[in-house]
Amino acid sequence: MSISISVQAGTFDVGVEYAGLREGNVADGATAIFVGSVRDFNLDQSVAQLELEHYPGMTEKVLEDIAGRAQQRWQLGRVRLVHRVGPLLPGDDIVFVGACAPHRQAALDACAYMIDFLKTEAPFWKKEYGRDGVRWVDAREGDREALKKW
Amino acid sequence: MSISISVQAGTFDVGVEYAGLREGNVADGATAIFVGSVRDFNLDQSVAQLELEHYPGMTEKVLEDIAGRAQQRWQLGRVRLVHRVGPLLPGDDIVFVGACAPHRQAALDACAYMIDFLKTEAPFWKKEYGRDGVRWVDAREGDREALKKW
Amino acid sequence: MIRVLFFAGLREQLGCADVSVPAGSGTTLAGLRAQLGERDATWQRALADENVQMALNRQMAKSDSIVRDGDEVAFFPPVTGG
Amino acid sequence: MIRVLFFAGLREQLGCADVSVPAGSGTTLAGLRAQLGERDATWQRALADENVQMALNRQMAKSDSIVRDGDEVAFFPPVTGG
Repeated sequence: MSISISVQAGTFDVGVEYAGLREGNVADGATAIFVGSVRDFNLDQSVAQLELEHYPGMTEKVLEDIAGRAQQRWQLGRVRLVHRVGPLLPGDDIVFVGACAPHRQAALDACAYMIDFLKTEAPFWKKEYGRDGVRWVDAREGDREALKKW
Repeated sequence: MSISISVQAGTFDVGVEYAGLREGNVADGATAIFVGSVRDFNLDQSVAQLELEHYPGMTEKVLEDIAGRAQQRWQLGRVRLVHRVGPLLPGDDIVFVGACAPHRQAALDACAYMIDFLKTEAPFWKKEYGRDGVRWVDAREGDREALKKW
Repeated sequence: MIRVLFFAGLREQLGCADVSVPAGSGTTLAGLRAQLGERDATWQRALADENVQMALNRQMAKSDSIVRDGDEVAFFPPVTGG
Repeated sequence: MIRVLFFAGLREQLGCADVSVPAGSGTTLAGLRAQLGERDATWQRALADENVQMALNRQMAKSDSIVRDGDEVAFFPPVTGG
Protein backbone atom coordinates (compact mmCIF):
# COMPACT_ATOMS: atom_id res chain seq x y z
CA MET A 1 0.00 0.00 0.00
CA SER A 2 2.97 2.35 -0.36
CA ILE A 3 3.23 5.10 -2.95
CA SER A 4 6.57 6.36 -4.23
CA ILE A 5 6.87 9.38 -6.54
CA SER A 6 9.92 10.92 -8.22
CA VAL A 7 10.19 13.92 -10.52
CA GLN A 8 13.76 14.03 -11.71
CA ALA A 9 16.10 15.32 -14.42
CA GLY A 10 18.18 12.13 -14.57
CA THR A 11 17.15 8.94 -16.26
CA PHE A 12 15.64 5.96 -14.46
CA ASP A 13 16.55 2.29 -14.72
CA VAL A 14 13.58 0.02 -15.36
CA GLY A 15 15.37 -2.93 -13.74
CA VAL A 16 16.07 -0.92 -10.59
CA GLU A 17 12.51 0.41 -10.46
CA TYR A 18 11.16 -3.12 -10.88
CA ALA A 19 13.42 -4.39 -8.10
CA GLY A 20 12.10 -1.63 -5.84
CA LEU A 21 8.53 -2.74 -6.48
CA ARG A 22 9.34 -6.40 -5.84
CA GLU A 23 11.94 -6.55 -3.09
CA GLY A 24 10.61 -8.55 -0.16
CA ASN A 25 7.17 -8.51 -1.75
CA VAL A 26 5.73 -12.04 -1.90
CA ALA A 27 2.11 -11.01 -1.37
CA ASP A 28 1.68 -9.47 -4.82
CA GLY A 29 1.80 -11.92 -7.71
CA ALA A 30 1.31 -9.29 -10.39
CA THR A 31 3.30 -6.26 -11.52
CA ALA A 32 2.25 -4.03 -14.40
CA ILE A 33 4.57 -1.40 -15.82
CA PHE A 34 4.18 1.30 -18.41
CA VAL A 35 7.17 3.23 -19.76
CA GLY A 36 6.84 6.20 -22.09
CA SER A 37 9.82 7.13 -24.27
CA VAL A 38 10.67 9.98 -26.64
CA ARG A 39 9.75 9.08 -30.20
CA ASP A 40 11.84 10.42 -33.05
CA PHE A 41 8.86 12.00 -34.69
CA ASN A 42 5.57 13.40 -33.53
CA LEU A 43 2.90 14.37 -36.04
CA ASP A 44 5.42 14.24 -38.89
CA GLN A 45 7.91 16.71 -37.44
CA SER A 46 11.19 14.97 -36.92
CA VAL A 47 12.20 15.55 -33.32
CA ALA A 48 15.87 16.15 -32.47
CA GLN A 49 15.33 17.07 -28.82
CA LEU A 50 12.60 17.54 -26.27
CA GLU A 51 12.41 19.86 -23.29
CA LEU A 52 10.07 18.96 -20.45
CA GLU A 53 8.86 21.83 -18.30
CA HIS A 54 6.83 21.25 -15.15
CA TYR A 55 5.25 23.02 -12.19
CA PRO A 56 7.44 22.09 -9.22
CA GLY A 57 5.39 21.33 -6.15
CA MET A 58 2.14 20.82 -8.00
CA THR A 59 3.58 17.98 -10.11
CA GLU A 60 4.39 15.80 -7.12
CA LYS A 61 1.03 16.58 -5.52
CA VAL A 62 -0.92 15.56 -8.64
CA LEU A 63 1.08 12.35 -9.09
CA GLU A 64 0.43 11.36 -5.47
CA ASP A 65 -3.23 12.16 -5.90
CA ILE A 66 -3.48 9.96 -9.02
CA ALA A 67 -1.66 7.09 -7.29
CA GLY A 68 -3.88 7.47 -4.23
CA ARG A 69 -7.04 7.31 -6.31
CA ALA A 70 -5.76 4.15 -8.00
CA GLN A 71 -5.12 2.59 -4.60
CA GLN A 72 -8.65 3.40 -3.49
CA ARG A 73 -10.12 1.90 -6.63
CA TRP A 74 -8.11 -1.34 -6.83
CA GLN A 75 -6.49 -3.65 -4.32
CA LEU A 76 -2.88 -2.66 -4.91
CA GLY A 77 0.47 -3.18 -3.27
CA ARG A 78 3.34 -0.84 -4.08
CA VAL A 79 2.86 1.91 -6.62
CA ARG A 80 5.73 3.85 -8.22
CA LEU A 81 5.62 6.88 -10.52
CA VAL A 82 8.72 8.49 -12.02
CA HIS A 83 8.63 11.41 -14.45
CA ARG A 84 11.62 13.13 -15.97
CA VAL A 85 11.98 16.86 -16.62
CA GLY A 86 14.48 18.94 -18.57
CA PRO A 87 16.15 18.11 -21.89
CA LEU A 88 15.52 14.68 -23.43
CA LEU A 89 16.66 12.97 -26.62
CA PRO A 90 14.82 10.54 -28.93
CA GLY A 91 14.80 7.11 -27.35
CA ASP A 92 15.10 8.51 -23.80
CA ASP A 93 12.60 7.24 -21.26
CA ILE A 94 10.25 9.92 -19.91
CA VAL A 95 7.83 8.25 -17.56
CA PHE A 96 7.63 5.07 -15.48
CA VAL A 97 4.33 3.83 -14.06
CA GLY A 98 4.42 0.67 -11.96
CA ALA A 99 1.78 -1.09 -9.85
CA CYS A 100 1.86 -4.34 -7.88
CA ALA A 101 -1.25 -6.24 -6.89
CA PRO A 102 -2.29 -9.68 -5.69
CA HIS A 103 -4.11 -10.18 -9.01
CA ARG A 104 -3.18 -9.19 -12.54
CA GLN A 105 -6.32 -7.34 -13.58
CA ALA A 106 -5.93 -4.83 -10.74
CA ALA A 107 -2.27 -4.21 -11.59
CA LEU A 108 -2.96 -3.82 -15.32
CA ASP A 109 -6.01 -1.58 -14.86
CA ALA A 110 -4.30 0.61 -12.26
CA CYS A 111 -1.28 1.05 -14.54
CA ALA A 112 -3.47 2.10 -17.49
CA TYR A 113 -5.56 4.37 -15.21
CA MET A 114 -2.52 6.17 -13.81
CA ILE A 115 -0.89 6.90 -17.18
CA ASP A 116 -4.26 8.04 -18.59
CA PHE A 117 -4.75 10.57 -15.77
CA LEU A 118 -1.09 11.58 -15.67
CA LYS A 119 -1.44 12.56 -19.34
CA THR A 120 -4.30 14.97 -18.64
CA GLU A 121 -3.77 16.14 -15.05
CA ALA A 122 -0.06 16.30 -14.27
CA PRO A 123 1.47 19.72 -15.03
CA PHE A 124 4.17 18.78 -17.54
CA TRP A 125 4.64 20.45 -20.92
CA LYS A 126 6.71 19.19 -23.83
CA LYS A 127 8.62 21.48 -26.16
CA GLU A 128 10.00 19.96 -29.34
CA TYR A 129 13.16 21.05 -31.05
CA GLY A 130 12.81 19.68 -34.57
CA ARG A 131 14.04 20.08 -38.11
CA ASP A 132 11.29 22.60 -38.72
CA GLY A 133 11.86 24.69 -35.62
CA VAL A 134 10.72 24.80 -32.03
CA ARG A 135 7.17 24.25 -30.86
CA TRP A 136 5.11 23.39 -27.81
CA VAL A 137 3.39 20.05 -28.23
CA ASP A 138 -0.39 20.31 -28.46
CA ALA A 139 -2.54 18.31 -26.08
CA ARG A 140 -4.15 15.32 -27.81
CA GLU A 141 -7.92 15.11 -27.92
CA GLY A 142 -7.49 11.34 -27.59
CA ASP A 143 -6.03 11.80 -24.11
CA ARG A 144 -9.26 13.41 -22.89
CA GLU A 145 -11.26 10.68 -24.63
CA ALA A 146 -9.22 7.98 -22.89
CA LEU A 147 -10.54 9.10 -19.49
CA LYS A 148 -14.11 8.16 -20.35
CA LYS A 149 -13.46 4.50 -19.74
CA TRP A 150 -12.68 5.10 -16.04
CA MET B 1 7.09 -6.13 -35.66
CA SER B 2 9.39 -8.79 -34.22
CA ILE B 3 8.30 -11.50 -31.79
CA SER B 4 10.70 -13.07 -29.32
CA ILE B 5 9.74 -16.05 -27.14
CA SER B 6 11.70 -17.86 -24.43
CA VAL B 7 10.72 -20.83 -22.28
CA GLN B 8 13.49 -21.29 -19.76
CA ALA B 9 14.42 -22.76 -16.38
CA GLY B 10 16.58 -19.81 -15.35
CA THR B 11 15.32 -16.47 -14.16
CA PHE B 12 14.97 -13.39 -16.32
CA ASP B 13 16.07 -9.85 -15.64
CA VAL B 14 13.35 -7.26 -16.19
CA GLY B 15 15.94 -4.55 -16.89
CA VAL B 16 17.62 -6.69 -19.56
CA GLU B 17 14.28 -7.64 -21.12
CA TYR B 18 13.25 -3.98 -21.19
CA ALA B 19 16.56 -3.01 -22.83
CA GLY B 20 15.95 -5.65 -25.49
CA LEU B 21 12.56 -4.16 -26.28
CA ARG B 22 13.93 -0.63 -26.48
CA GLU B 23 17.42 -0.83 -27.96
CA GLY B 24 17.56 1.24 -31.13
CA ASN B 25 13.81 1.59 -31.03
CA VAL B 26 12.80 5.26 -31.38
CA ALA B 27 9.61 4.61 -33.33
CA ASP B 28 7.68 3.20 -30.36
CA GLY B 29 6.90 5.69 -27.61
CA ALA B 30 5.11 3.19 -25.40
CA THR B 31 6.16 -0.01 -23.65
CA ALA B 32 3.82 -2.06 -21.46
CA ILE B 33 5.10 -4.88 -19.30
CA PHE B 34 3.43 -7.47 -17.13
CA VAL B 35 5.42 -9.67 -14.76
CA GLY B 36 3.89 -12.54 -12.82
CA SER B 37 5.64 -13.73 -9.65
CA VAL B 38 5.18 -16.60 -7.21
CA ARG B 39 3.02 -15.54 -4.29
CA ASP B 40 3.65 -17.04 -0.87
CA PHE B 41 0.11 -18.26 -0.58
CA ASN B 42 -2.57 -19.33 -2.98
CA LEU B 43 -6.10 -19.94 -1.77
CA ASP B 44 -4.92 -20.03 1.86
CA GLN B 45 -2.36 -22.78 1.46
CA SER B 46 1.05 -21.41 2.33
CA VAL B 47 3.34 -22.18 -0.59
CA ALA B 48 6.95 -23.16 0.06
CA GLN B 49 7.82 -24.10 -3.51
CA LEU B 50 6.28 -24.34 -6.94
CA GLU B 51 7.05 -26.69 -9.81
CA LEU B 52 6.13 -25.61 -13.32
CA GLU B 53 5.57 -28.38 -15.83
CA HIS B 54 5.04 -27.65 -19.51
CA TYR B 55 4.57 -29.33 -22.88
CA PRO B 56 7.85 -28.69 -24.74
CA GLY B 57 7.28 -27.80 -28.35
CA MET B 58 3.63 -26.89 -27.93
CA THR B 59 4.40 -24.20 -25.37
CA GLU B 60 6.57 -22.16 -27.74
CA LYS B 61 4.05 -22.60 -30.55
CA VAL B 62 1.14 -21.33 -28.44
CA LEU B 63 3.13 -18.35 -27.16
CA GLU B 64 4.08 -17.39 -30.72
CA ASP B 65 0.48 -17.76 -31.79
CA ILE B 66 -0.75 -15.48 -28.98
CA ALA B 67 1.91 -12.86 -29.79
CA GLY B 68 1.06 -13.08 -33.50
CA ARG B 69 -2.63 -12.54 -32.84
CA ALA B 70 -1.81 -9.49 -30.69
CA GLN B 71 0.30 -8.07 -33.53
CA GLN B 72 -2.57 -8.55 -35.96
CA ARG B 73 -5.00 -6.83 -33.64
CA TRP B 74 -2.91 -3.82 -32.58
CA GLN B 75 -0.20 -1.74 -34.19
CA LEU B 76 2.77 -3.08 -32.24
CA GLY B 77 6.52 -2.95 -32.43
CA ARG B 78 8.56 -5.56 -30.59
CA VAL B 79 6.83 -8.20 -28.49
CA ARG B 80 8.61 -10.38 -25.93
CA LEU B 81 7.28 -13.34 -23.94
CA VAL B 82 9.34 -15.24 -21.36
CA HIS B 83 8.00 -18.07 -19.24
CA ARG B 84 9.94 -20.08 -16.69
CA VAL B 85 9.61 -23.80 -16.04
CA GLY B 86 10.88 -26.10 -13.30
CA PRO B 87 11.20 -25.37 -9.57
CA LEU B 88 10.40 -21.87 -8.33
CA LEU B 89 10.35 -20.21 -4.92
CA PRO B 90 8.00 -17.55 -3.47
CA GLY B 91 8.97 -14.16 -4.87
CA ASP B 92 10.50 -15.66 -8.02
CA ASP B 93 9.36 -14.19 -11.31
CA ILE B 94 7.46 -16.65 -13.54
CA VAL B 95 6.36 -14.78 -16.63
CA PHE B 96 7.34 -11.63 -18.54
CA VAL B 97 5.03 -10.10 -21.13
CA GLY B 98 6.27 -7.00 -22.96
CA ALA B 99 4.89 -5.03 -25.89
CA CYS B 100 6.09 -1.86 -27.60
CA ALA B 101 3.84 0.35 -29.70
CA PRO B 102 3.73 3.85 -31.13
CA HIS B 103 0.81 4.62 -28.79
CA ARG B 104 0.16 3.62 -25.21
CA GLN B 105 -3.31 2.12 -25.54
CA ALA B 106 -2.10 -0.47 -28.05
CA ALA B 107 0.84 -1.46 -25.84
CA LEU B 108 -1.32 -1.70 -22.69
CA ASP B 109 -4.14 -3.60 -24.37
CA ALA B 110 -1.79 -6.02 -26.12
CA CYS B 111 0.02 -6.73 -22.85
CA ALA B 112 -3.27 -7.48 -21.05
CA TYR B 113 -4.50 -9.56 -24.00
CA MET B 114 -1.36 -11.70 -24.11
CA ILE B 115 -1.29 -12.52 -20.40
CA ASP B 116 -5.04 -13.28 -20.46
CA PHE B 117 -4.64 -15.79 -23.30
CA LEU B 118 -1.38 -17.19 -21.96
CA LYS B 119 -3.26 -18.04 -18.76
CA THR B 120 -5.85 -20.15 -20.59
CA GLU B 121 -4.06 -21.47 -23.70
CA ALA B 122 -0.38 -22.02 -22.95
CA PRO B 123 0.34 -25.58 -21.71
CA PHE B 124 1.91 -24.88 -18.31
CA TRP B 125 0.82 -26.50 -15.07
CA LYS B 126 1.68 -25.39 -11.54
CA LYS B 127 2.28 -27.82 -8.70
CA GLU B 128 2.44 -26.39 -5.21
CA TYR B 129 4.54 -27.79 -2.41
CA GLY B 130 2.98 -26.31 0.72
CA ARG B 131 2.65 -26.74 4.44
CA ASP B 132 -0.38 -28.97 3.87
CA GLY B 133 1.14 -31.18 1.18
CA VAL B 134 1.52 -31.24 -2.56
CA ARG B 135 -1.20 -30.34 -5.03
CA TRP B 136 -1.78 -29.32 -8.61
CA VAL B 137 -3.16 -25.80 -8.84
CA ASP B 138 -6.73 -25.66 -10.14
CA ALA B 139 -7.54 -23.50 -13.13
CA ARG B 140 -9.38 -20.34 -12.11
CA GLU B 141 -12.85 -19.72 -13.49
CA GLY B 142 -11.92 -16.03 -13.54
CA ASP B 143 -9.26 -16.71 -16.16
CA ARG B 144 -11.90 -17.99 -18.60
CA GLU B 145 -14.11 -15.03 -17.75
CA ALA B 146 -11.27 -12.61 -18.48
CA LEU B 147 -11.24 -13.65 -22.14
CA LYS B 148 -14.73 -12.33 -22.74
CA LYS B 149 -13.51 -8.76 -22.97
CA TRP B 150 -11.41 -9.54 -26.07
CA MET C 1 1.48 -45.16 -34.90
CA ILE C 2 0.04 -42.28 -32.89
CA ARG C 3 2.06 -40.89 -30.03
CA VAL C 4 -0.08 -39.94 -27.03
CA LEU C 5 1.25 -37.71 -24.24
CA PHE C 6 -0.18 -37.00 -20.78
CA PHE C 7 0.70 -34.05 -18.59
CA ALA C 8 0.54 -32.82 -15.02
CA GLY C 9 -2.17 -34.30 -12.76
CA LEU C 10 -3.45 -36.56 -15.51
CA ARG C 11 0.03 -38.03 -16.07
CA GLU C 12 0.27 -38.75 -12.34
CA GLN C 13 -3.20 -40.30 -12.19
CA LEU C 14 -2.37 -42.64 -15.05
CA GLY C 15 1.20 -43.20 -13.91
CA CYS C 16 2.08 -42.77 -17.56
CA ALA C 17 3.71 -39.93 -19.54
CA ASP C 18 3.24 -41.32 -23.04
CA VAL C 19 2.02 -44.31 -25.01
CA SER C 20 2.07 -45.21 -28.68
CA VAL C 21 -1.05 -46.70 -30.20
CA PRO C 22 -1.67 -48.02 -33.71
CA ALA C 23 -3.42 -45.60 -36.03
CA GLY C 24 -6.93 -46.79 -36.80
CA SER C 25 -8.59 -45.43 -39.94
CA GLY C 26 -10.90 -42.50 -39.38
CA THR C 27 -10.27 -42.28 -35.64
CA THR C 28 -11.29 -39.03 -33.95
CA LEU C 29 -9.80 -37.62 -30.75
CA ALA C 30 -12.99 -38.71 -28.98
CA GLY C 31 -12.56 -42.23 -30.38
CA LEU C 32 -8.94 -42.41 -29.32
CA ARG C 33 -9.87 -41.16 -25.85
CA ALA C 34 -12.59 -43.80 -25.48
CA GLN C 35 -10.21 -46.50 -26.69
CA LEU C 36 -7.57 -45.46 -24.12
CA GLY C 37 -10.26 -45.46 -21.43
CA GLU C 38 -10.83 -49.17 -21.99
CA ARG C 39 -7.44 -50.01 -20.49
CA ASP C 40 -8.72 -50.15 -16.92
CA ALA C 41 -10.90 -48.39 -14.38
CA THR C 42 -8.25 -45.76 -13.57
CA TRP C 43 -7.83 -44.76 -17.23
CA GLN C 44 -11.60 -44.90 -17.69
CA ARG C 45 -12.21 -42.49 -14.82
CA ALA C 46 -9.30 -40.16 -15.56
CA LEU C 47 -10.14 -39.72 -19.25
CA ALA C 48 -13.87 -39.41 -18.60
CA ASP C 49 -13.21 -36.13 -16.74
CA GLU C 50 -14.80 -33.49 -18.93
CA ASN C 51 -12.19 -30.93 -17.86
CA VAL C 52 -9.46 -32.87 -19.65
CA GLN C 53 -8.22 -30.92 -22.66
CA MET C 54 -6.74 -32.22 -25.89
CA ALA C 55 -4.05 -31.14 -28.31
CA LEU C 56 -3.40 -32.52 -31.77
CA ASN C 57 0.06 -31.89 -33.19
CA ARG C 58 0.70 -29.29 -30.50
CA GLN C 59 -2.43 -27.28 -31.08
CA MET C 60 -5.54 -27.23 -28.92
CA ALA C 61 -8.09 -29.50 -30.62
CA LYS C 62 -11.69 -30.65 -30.33
CA SER C 63 -13.22 -34.12 -29.92
CA ASP C 64 -14.18 -34.48 -33.57
CA SER C 65 -10.66 -33.85 -34.93
CA ILE C 66 -9.40 -36.73 -37.09
CA VAL C 67 -6.22 -38.45 -35.87
CA ARG C 68 -3.83 -39.84 -38.49
CA ASP C 69 -0.76 -42.04 -38.51
CA GLY C 70 2.26 -40.09 -37.23
CA ASP C 71 0.19 -37.54 -35.28
CA GLU C 72 1.08 -36.42 -31.78
CA VAL C 73 -1.87 -36.24 -29.39
CA ALA C 74 -1.85 -34.89 -25.84
CA PHE C 75 -4.34 -35.02 -22.96
CA PHE C 76 -3.98 -32.71 -19.99
CA PRO C 77 -5.86 -30.77 -17.26
CA PRO C 78 -6.78 -27.11 -17.77
CA VAL C 79 -3.58 -25.07 -17.96
CA THR C 80 -2.41 -22.98 -14.98
CA GLY C 81 0.63 -21.06 -16.19
CA GLY C 82 1.41 -17.36 -16.03
CA MET D 1 -0.69 39.29 -2.05
CA ILE D 2 -1.53 36.55 -4.50
CA ARG D 3 1.32 34.90 -6.37
CA VAL D 4 0.45 34.11 -9.99
CA LEU D 5 2.56 31.71 -12.07
CA PHE D 6 2.55 31.09 -15.82
CA PHE D 7 3.91 28.02 -17.55
CA ALA D 8 5.07 26.76 -20.94
CA GLY D 9 3.66 28.46 -24.05
CA LEU D 10 1.62 30.89 -21.97
CA ARG D 11 4.72 32.00 -20.05
CA GLU D 12 6.49 32.62 -23.37
CA GLN D 13 3.54 34.52 -24.85
CA LEU D 14 3.42 36.82 -21.82
CA GLY D 15 7.17 36.97 -21.44
CA CYS D 16 6.48 36.53 -17.74
CA ALA D 17 6.88 33.58 -15.36
CA ASP D 18 5.20 35.06 -12.31
CA VAL D 19 3.62 38.20 -10.90
CA SER D 20 2.28 39.17 -7.51
CA VAL D 21 -1.00 41.00 -7.29
CA PRO D 22 -2.82 42.46 -4.28
CA ALA D 23 -5.60 40.27 -2.92
CA GLY D 24 -9.01 41.83 -3.53
CA SER D 25 -11.91 40.73 -1.36
CA GLY D 26 -14.07 38.01 -2.87
CA THR D 27 -12.04 37.67 -6.07
CA THR D 28 -12.62 34.52 -8.12
CA LEU D 29 -10.12 32.92 -10.49
CA ALA D 30 -12.22 34.29 -13.36
CA GLY D 31 -12.03 37.76 -11.82
CA LEU D 32 -8.28 37.55 -11.34
CA ARG D 33 -7.88 36.34 -14.92
CA ALA D 34 -9.95 39.24 -16.28
CA GLN D 35 -7.98 41.69 -14.18
CA LEU D 36 -4.65 40.35 -15.49
CA GLY D 37 -6.04 40.57 -19.04
CA GLU D 38 -6.40 44.34 -18.66
CA ARG D 39 -2.62 44.78 -18.65
CA ASP D 40 -2.35 44.97 -22.42
CA ALA D 41 -3.52 43.40 -25.69
CA THR D 42 -1.05 40.48 -25.43
CA TRP D 43 -2.23 39.52 -21.93
CA GLN D 44 -5.83 40.05 -23.00
CA ARG D 45 -5.52 37.68 -25.95
CA ALA D 46 -3.38 35.07 -24.16
CA LEU D 47 -5.64 34.81 -21.11
CA ALA D 48 -8.84 34.85 -23.19
CA ASP D 49 -7.82 31.50 -24.72
CA GLU D 50 -10.44 29.10 -23.40
CA ASN D 51 -7.89 26.24 -23.41
CA VAL D 52 -5.90 27.94 -20.64
CA GLN D 53 -6.16 25.93 -17.44
CA MET D 54 -5.97 27.12 -13.86
CA ALA D 55 -4.59 25.81 -10.60
CA LEU D 56 -5.22 27.19 -7.14
CA ASN D 57 -2.69 26.23 -4.47
CA ARG D 58 -1.32 23.52 -6.76
CA GLN D 59 -4.63 21.88 -7.50
CA MET D 60 -6.61 22.11 -10.72
CA ALA D 61 -9.36 24.67 -10.12
CA LYS D 62 -12.41 26.18 -11.79
CA SER D 63 -13.27 29.77 -12.69
CA ASP D 64 -15.56 30.30 -9.70
CA SER D 65 -12.96 29.33 -7.06
CA ILE D 66 -12.37 32.09 -4.53
CA VAL D 67 -8.81 33.43 -4.35
CA ARG D 68 -7.53 34.60 -0.98
CA ASP D 69 -4.51 36.49 0.32
CA GLY D 70 -1.44 34.23 0.28
CA ASP D 71 -2.82 31.89 -2.36
CA GLU D 72 -0.74 30.60 -5.25
CA VAL D 73 -2.48 30.67 -8.61
CA ALA D 74 -1.20 29.28 -11.90
CA PHE D 75 -2.31 29.60 -15.52
CA PHE D 76 -1.05 27.21 -18.17
CA PRO D 77 -1.88 25.45 -21.45
CA PRO D 78 -3.31 21.90 -21.44
CA VAL D 79 -0.69 19.54 -20.06
CA THR D 80 1.34 17.28 -22.36
CA GLY D 81 3.46 15.08 -20.11
CA GLY D 82 3.80 11.32 -20.03
